[in-house]
Amino acid sequence: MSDVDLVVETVRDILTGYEPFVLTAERPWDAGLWSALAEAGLTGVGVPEEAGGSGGELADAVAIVGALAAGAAAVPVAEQLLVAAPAVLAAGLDLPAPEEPLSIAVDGAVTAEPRDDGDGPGSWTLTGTATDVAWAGVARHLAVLASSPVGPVLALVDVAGRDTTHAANLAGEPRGSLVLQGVTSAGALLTDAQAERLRARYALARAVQLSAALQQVLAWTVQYAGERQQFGRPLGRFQAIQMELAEMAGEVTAVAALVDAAVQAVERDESPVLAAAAAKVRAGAAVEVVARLAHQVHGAIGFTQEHRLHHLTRRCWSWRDEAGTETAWARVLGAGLLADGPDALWPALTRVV
Amino acid sequence: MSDVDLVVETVRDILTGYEPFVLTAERPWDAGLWSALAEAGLTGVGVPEEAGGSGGELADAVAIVGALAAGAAAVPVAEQLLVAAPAVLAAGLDLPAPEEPLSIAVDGAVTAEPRDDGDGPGSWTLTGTATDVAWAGVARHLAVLASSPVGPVLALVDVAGRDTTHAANLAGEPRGSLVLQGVTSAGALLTDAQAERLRARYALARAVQLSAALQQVLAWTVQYAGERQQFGRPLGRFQAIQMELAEMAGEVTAVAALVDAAVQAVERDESPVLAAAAAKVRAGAAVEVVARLAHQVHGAIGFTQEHRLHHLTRRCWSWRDEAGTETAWARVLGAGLLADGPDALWPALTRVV
Amino acid sequence: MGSNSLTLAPAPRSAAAEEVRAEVREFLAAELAAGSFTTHVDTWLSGVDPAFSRKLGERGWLGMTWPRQYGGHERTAMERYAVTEELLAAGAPVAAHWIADRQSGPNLLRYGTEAQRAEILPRIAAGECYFVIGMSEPDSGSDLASIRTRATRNGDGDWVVNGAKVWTSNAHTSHYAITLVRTSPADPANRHAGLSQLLVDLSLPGITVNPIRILDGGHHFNEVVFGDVVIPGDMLLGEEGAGWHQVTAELAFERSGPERFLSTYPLIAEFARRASDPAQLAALGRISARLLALRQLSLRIAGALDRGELPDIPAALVKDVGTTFEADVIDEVRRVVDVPASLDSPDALGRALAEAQLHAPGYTLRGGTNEILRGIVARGLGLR
Amino acid sequence: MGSNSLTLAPAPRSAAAEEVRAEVREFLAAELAAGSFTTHVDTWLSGVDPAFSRKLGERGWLGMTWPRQYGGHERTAMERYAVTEELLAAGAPVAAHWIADRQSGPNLLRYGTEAQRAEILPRIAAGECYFVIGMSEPDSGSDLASIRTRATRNGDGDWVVNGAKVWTSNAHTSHYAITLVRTSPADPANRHAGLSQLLVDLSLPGITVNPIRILDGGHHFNEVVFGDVVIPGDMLLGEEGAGWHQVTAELAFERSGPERFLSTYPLIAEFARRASDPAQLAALGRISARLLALRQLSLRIAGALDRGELPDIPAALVKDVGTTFEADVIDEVRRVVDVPASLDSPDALGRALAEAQLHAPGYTLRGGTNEILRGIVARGLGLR
Repeated sequence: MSDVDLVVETVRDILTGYEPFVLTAERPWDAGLWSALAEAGLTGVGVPEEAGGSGGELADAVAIVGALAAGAAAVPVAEQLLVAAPAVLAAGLDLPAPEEPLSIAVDGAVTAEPRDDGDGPGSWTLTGTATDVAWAGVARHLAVLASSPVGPVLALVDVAGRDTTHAANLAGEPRGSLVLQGVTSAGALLTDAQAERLRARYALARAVQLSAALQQVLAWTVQYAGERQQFGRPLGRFQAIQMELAEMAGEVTAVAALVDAAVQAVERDESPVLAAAAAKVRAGAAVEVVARLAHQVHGAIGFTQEHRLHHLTRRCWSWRDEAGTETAWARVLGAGLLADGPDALWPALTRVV
Repeated sequence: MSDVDLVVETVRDILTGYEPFVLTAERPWDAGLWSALAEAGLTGVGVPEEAGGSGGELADAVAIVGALAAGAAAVPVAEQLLVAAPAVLAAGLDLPAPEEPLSIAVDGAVTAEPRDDGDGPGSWTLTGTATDVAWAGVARHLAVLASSPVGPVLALVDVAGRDTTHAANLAGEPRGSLVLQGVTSAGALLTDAQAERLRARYALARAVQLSAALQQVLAWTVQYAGERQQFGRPLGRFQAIQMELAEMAGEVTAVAALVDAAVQAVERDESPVLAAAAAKVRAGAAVEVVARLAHQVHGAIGFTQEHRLHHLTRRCWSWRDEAGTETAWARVLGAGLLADGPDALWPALTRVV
Repeated sequence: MGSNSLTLAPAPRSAAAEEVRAEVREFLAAELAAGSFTTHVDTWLSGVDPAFSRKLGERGWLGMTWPRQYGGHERTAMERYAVTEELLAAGAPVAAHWIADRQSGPNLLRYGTEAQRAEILPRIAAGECYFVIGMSEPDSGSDLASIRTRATRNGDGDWVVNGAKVWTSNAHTSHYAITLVRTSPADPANRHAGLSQLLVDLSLPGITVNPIRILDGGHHFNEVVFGDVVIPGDMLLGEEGAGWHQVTAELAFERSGPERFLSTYPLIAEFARRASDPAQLAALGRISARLLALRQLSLRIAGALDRGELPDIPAALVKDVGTTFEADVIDEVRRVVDVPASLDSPDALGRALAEAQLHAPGYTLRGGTNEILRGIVARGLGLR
Repeated sequence: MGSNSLTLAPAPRSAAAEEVRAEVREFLAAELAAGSFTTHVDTWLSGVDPAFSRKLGERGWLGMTWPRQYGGHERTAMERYAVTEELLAAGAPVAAHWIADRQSGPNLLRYGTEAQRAEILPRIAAGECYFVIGMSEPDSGSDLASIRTRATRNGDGDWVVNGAKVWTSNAHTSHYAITLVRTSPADPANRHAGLSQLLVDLSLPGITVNPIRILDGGHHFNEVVFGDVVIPGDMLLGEEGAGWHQVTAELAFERSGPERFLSTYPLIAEFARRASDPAQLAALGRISARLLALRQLSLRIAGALDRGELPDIPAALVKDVGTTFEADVIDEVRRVVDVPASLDSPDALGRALAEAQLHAPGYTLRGGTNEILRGIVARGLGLR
């Protein structure tokens, strides 16, 4: 058994104690699950031990995020492990302790004014509103992508005690706004390319979650079709249902192949932008087909709050919009593939992943 | 039996003597069929007797065009009966004899200079190239939409003896260009709205053809599925095939309902622009589904030149692009529906047809 | 192609329909201005507002096609069509009375006793009496012949009902359920025999209504449990043993209305407010062309109903194509706008997308799954 | 979801593949510059050019994975993959040798006699010997077990073949047909028994090759009629009676290559030359994301082949998803450009659209219809 398999098994073992539930303003995340994951060191995977993490590779972090996504786990692990922590480390900022939830804010309008020379990690004054903040009100720390007169800035904000407006995605996951009025925080100047990579990593994190969730949705649907009887035989014996399940399988398998390849591109330290764009677009497009057919095969029961299916389909409907919509990333991908000129599409395609 | 049914029966009787064939540069149309239709007075239907026609209503002309489209008849009847003849008459120009094929040219760049006062029907000098001319080289007369310093002009050109470049659509129907260098012809000034209506009538003519052809494609496919045996039973007994045929039926039935309604809107003398736009867009969109599934159900045999299916699917693939693509008409429709403001979509929708 | 069971005559033009349409439009504008409702997606399932339903009753817009003697207004199906589509396009709260007006009332007219009609129909037409459909059961989805809820006659000639029905829309706000029950033991040789419809007063002792929340947490559906519920013998609807035939006709009747393609219309309207670049205008054009075609199909069926036909196969087709369209609208809009779907969105388009998406699984399931409907269409094509 | 028959390990990176890719790219650029070919859609069906095939043979790009003793080059499936996708992306004329290199050669390696291999494989690898697939018959489409072409042994131990095969791509320019024949009478109890494969020299007396023109008039397909054709006894391929098993494996083998999603790539390339507004760039992005996913799937299968696996179910899935994509490209492009499809178009995009459209019906039919493939995928999911 590889390290990755071991990590996944650990996550699944923990998950057996934490069933997904309907998120509300009062109970917007699974604090108990987070504690269990943190205790097991899983919220520091991929972060070097010298930085306070648990060590391990990107592949381990991706596997954890996938297993949690398939389990509809209401914890900010994707944001912390795949986006915020690597970005904070890369920017040379001090990473908070892994047991304190760290999320990411890239939307809205936040400006940063340097309080010192503004060169390298330093101190900044943040003003503005960060919107669509994943796990706003839940995360203790926020890596905020802000703009400054000298370029993009990644600032690390301790949000304890700060008010956030309550807003949620279709699955109830917190996506509120945070108003910053002259807040002093540590931060570091990024190049435009680094900022773009940060956004790409965020998109890729959502693609990883989508891929895992869609695989789980397919597995549940196949299982249901094998069990549910209609007209005296299992649904899965009807050719019409078989065609639908095969179509779902085609989507899910294609997404997995591309998302895995995009992750490997990041592991090879290549620029993640086009790979992440492609993964996000492909995974988002699959939601349209997979969620629709999953509900269609499940029938009315899958449309109820008691049934598990909505925990994943609602997340998928939102994740495809978050960290940049498919359409936005499709434009990035289309334009990026033509960067070497209108005749150079094919060489660009064979380089993306 | 209504007049319309009678007319359709007459066309079908004639068609039994004229099987569709593969069109080539050498044999670009069915001259024999045209003569038979002309002899029966069918090329003058919808044109008042005092204008040299056979009388009859728009509905009769539409029925003839539909029956000929379903029969993959290679004759310029749609252009003559539904577009060019009504436009020539409305412009107050002298209509050629109905037995001389008359087509329409709306694309390319042709300019008209008045040779007299330019007010009302008169004489014009035409210069430029008309492109994508339906039945170029076959039609004896061409109604050319040209631009002049004072507005759009509809000119009637006798093209006998004039060279046309050979080009064909996907079904081999002639779609060449005609170069006009200082050609004198009768013509009449149109308003911009009249020119727009002319284009809309052309689009509607193609929609009428598409609707009839798609209905025929469905009928052939249902028939084939009922006859062709695979794995010991007719194809039509397989649920996967049934789902595909039902999807085809949904498309075909929707197209027919909208195209019929658009024709009725024209009969009521309403502006045809949005109705025609909607009909053309809907019919064109259906081609994607219906032609694809028809070929899928027919299997390899339907992909051969010996089989009848391609006579219609190739026409459908081209007709949807001609007289304005779906995308172009979709923009016209979308913008036109918002003409009364962004909040007035619903009232606009209930007015279109 | 010759005529087949799928083709219908074009819908007649109706000046009366346009007249009532104008009245409804004016009414809705006033109600919106007064804030008596706000526009939402899928309000014929989720917009329960008895006060609003009573207002419609007062105006004569419920039971429109029924005989005057039962509180109806003897208007045409085309006029009723205009009223219903205006209400749906406005996203008005019509769920309370929807089933009663569309389906249960006509069912009573066809199969009810004189007493049942006289008692109930005027109350439906007044917007005061609401119905639910008691067909599906936990283990019987599309396969209605497998239902298990049983009714047996007791010594008084009354029915004693035991079992449970699910997906009863708004049973918690309704008065009656027309309930499909097994009145004779199942016969393997004839799966469709032995079923009957009962007119069940939901306030009777022994009836429990349990909420079934849908995935966005909304409470529209219920489970209705029958524990030795005694139903008066004269509450049989139609013939004993003819239940299968009756529900089949009823389902056909309910499948062709504008609610089968306008459930997400408020999303389209919101998108239209935003459409400006060429790609958005083209998307609006494509969506509109599909909607216009569906509308013509649906109008044709209304016309056929006025002629006394029961166009069950075209109705199945409309529901298949129409409900697919309702969900496709979401995807078409998403392709050309960058607005994330969220119920909390500051952007009305984001909220409409969210509502439409969260209700989407229902469109192609309720009233017969699209796979079942395509089977019916295939039969209409002569394939089965 | 645990691992199932659909998941495969990620494709390994291959430096050797990137090296040969660069060589092929350079070669193709030179050939294009020299005008030795022009780019077209679907050239692995329609681009027959023996001179071009011989050039590929000279460079060692045919029979790449085969043993050197048979003229092969003992390179990996990943390297072969790079070569084939570069050829397809360029729309190069590869139809002459395509079947022989992809399918017939590997088939001979697995089932052929030593004499058959020694005689034929080096000629395939040289780009000089071309094959067709003799499976389908006029009355046997997807149902191969129902074929009727018969082979009976004569007194000399030779086979006498009678019957006809259809859809044999480029039989008029090919040398051999691996032909599925019935060698024992049909057994209703075992429909798959009694079939065998014969290696048939197409120049033998009694063989007639009749053209079957496809809808654009192109001559790629043929009917091959066998009238008392005497085939030497040693031309049996593999085991007598094992034909069903052998063709099933062969079909699995042919389903996963890049020709299952790149047939319309030249259209994408032409569209990319035009893409400029945001909607067009987004469409290019969407198309590219689908292509990239398919490419990864296909690469995974190439990797599995290098590991000696026979991933028949993922291969069916790739062909289903990939060939659907090939046709979808047309629709995606049409949504955002206003260029009519015509072979006579002055616009290269119009011509590419026309070629892609006229060939489109073939994509999802050849090598097993997509309905059949989805059935195989469903079986892989454990549903049948």
